Amino acid sequence: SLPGKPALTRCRSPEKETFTCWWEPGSDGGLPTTYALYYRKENSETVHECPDYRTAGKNSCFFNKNDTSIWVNYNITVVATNSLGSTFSDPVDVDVVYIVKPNPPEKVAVTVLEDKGWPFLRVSWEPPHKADTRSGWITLIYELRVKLEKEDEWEVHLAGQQKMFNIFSLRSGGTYLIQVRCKPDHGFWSEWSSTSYTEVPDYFQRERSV
Amino acid sequence: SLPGKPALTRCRSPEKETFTCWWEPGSDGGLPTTYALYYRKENSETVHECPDYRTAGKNSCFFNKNDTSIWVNYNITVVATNSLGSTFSDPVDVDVVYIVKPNPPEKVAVTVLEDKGWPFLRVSWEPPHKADTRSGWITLIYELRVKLEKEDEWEVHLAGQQKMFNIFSLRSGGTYLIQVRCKPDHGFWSEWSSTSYTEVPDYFQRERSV
Amino acid sequence: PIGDLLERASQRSDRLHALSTMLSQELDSHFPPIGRVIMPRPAMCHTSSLQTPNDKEQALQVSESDLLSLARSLLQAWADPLLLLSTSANTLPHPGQSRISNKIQELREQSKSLGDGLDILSGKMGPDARAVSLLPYRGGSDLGQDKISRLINFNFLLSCFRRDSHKIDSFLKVLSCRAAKTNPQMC
Repeated sequence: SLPGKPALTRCRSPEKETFTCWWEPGSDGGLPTTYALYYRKENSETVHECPDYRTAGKNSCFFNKNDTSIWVNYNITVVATNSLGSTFSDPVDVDVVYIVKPNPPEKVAVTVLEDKGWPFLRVSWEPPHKADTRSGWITLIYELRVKLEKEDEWEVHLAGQQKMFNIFSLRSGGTYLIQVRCKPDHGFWSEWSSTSYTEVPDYFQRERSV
Repeated sequence: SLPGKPALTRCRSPEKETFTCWWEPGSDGGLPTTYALYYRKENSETVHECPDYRTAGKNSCFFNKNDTSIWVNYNITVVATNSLGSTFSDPVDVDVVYIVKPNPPEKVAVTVLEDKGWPFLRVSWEPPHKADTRSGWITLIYELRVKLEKEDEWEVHLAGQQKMFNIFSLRSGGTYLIQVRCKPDHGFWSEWSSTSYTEVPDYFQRERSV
Repeated sequence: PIGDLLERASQRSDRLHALSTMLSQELDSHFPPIGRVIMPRPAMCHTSSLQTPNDKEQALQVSESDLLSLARSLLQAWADPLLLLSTSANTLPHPGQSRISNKIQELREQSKSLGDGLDILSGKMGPDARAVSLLPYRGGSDLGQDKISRLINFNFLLSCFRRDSHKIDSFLKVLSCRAAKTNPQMC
């Protein structure tokens, strides 16, 4: 039968300079099916085909710097084709500025400090280097999560625009895992950064045994 | 002897509408010495004398709105004169757009708020009143710093263009000092604002005694 | 919405001017500050014939379409000279030559992207905004034969771009704030 209807599932840009879209194929109708992505820019009638199906892997289309414009909407459609014919996805309108999902924060550092005999963790990080926060134009907000190695539950803290955060609610000594992520004002949370580990000595036993 | 060679040491504009230059007198050669500032605008041969030696105090020249043009180089020289003759400073080229250093932010207000039982500070401020940010003539980004009264280390946070910032990383109860400064998109950081003090109750003791 | 596009445009123009400032500082770093000869300005900038406001009062009286037209005219006037700067950067007698080359390349990319945006914006802001004054660059296809004149002319051309990119940035920020009814907090 004709191929099932494909669906454009996601488009993301890491830094408003390039972007990638992914699609979900429909049923293949039992016949060899090929997929193509077509797009038209706002107030232009010219239809273009995806410039690069490979860079971002299977069922994806990558738009490099020259193909990416932050000034116009992209009207995007995916087409599934087999020997019996073609089936079109619903078209999706994409504005690159609103699909930004930055890379995770970098240089996450954790130090154990003490305040009136109590340990706390000072976590600091840097924005992803590609995000142009120098000028103060793009504002990123951050979130961090911490948990003891042997536990399952993460404790999440919103850090606003800060690039450092103190965690006081330490329950006991042990190995703590810390991750940080970020989000631009219009956009999506990044993935969590790689995990930072830190050892907190056992203050608490000593406190109670005294 | 002839007066020593004066030097134009600094020119600054607080809001890209007026500007002031200061000079350093050379040795006075043991004779009563007077100083004068002359300037010539790019592509004009007419030499003008400083319009106002008083407003900005000793060894200074103030250019009000009518005397100030931007995107035009001012070629400025200071002349020291005593009974034996005159000595000229090296000429300096100044374009007002590159010498903007705003006054500090104003009306800095700090309130202690609570998020899931933990205190945080909400700091808000206004741009320096002389800087016309509303029309877009000057665009400011802000930075704030906070520290506990008894400590030396300031914690610095970049706040971008916003005029409000939440500080989550409070260490413990006590008196916190907060200052804010600003920088135009292309210019110099202002001085820090006067210090705002705020008391944070001792949440932390209550937490541990449970 | 125009306000949105203007905000993006002024972010790009901010970046463009910041880049030109970094480039000027990179270039200056080579000239010993003590004996720094005040760089001769061999001529007037090729865009100086364009009448632009010279202070806040004048600038705030210019209409939206004229502000955009000024910004577009200045930006388009730099297409050829930026290409010249780019080709000359490869053989610039300066220790920071390769960094300068890369930054000029980024300058051209940012300039092109901003130009695309202003073209689209002018389409949405009426015929007056589409008017562009032609400011041809008549400085020839190279910056001179000997090392010193090449450095001087490179530095002069860059100082002109730095000033014009500041003008473009200022005009777009004034425009952006006028249109910022949607985001008053930013102005």
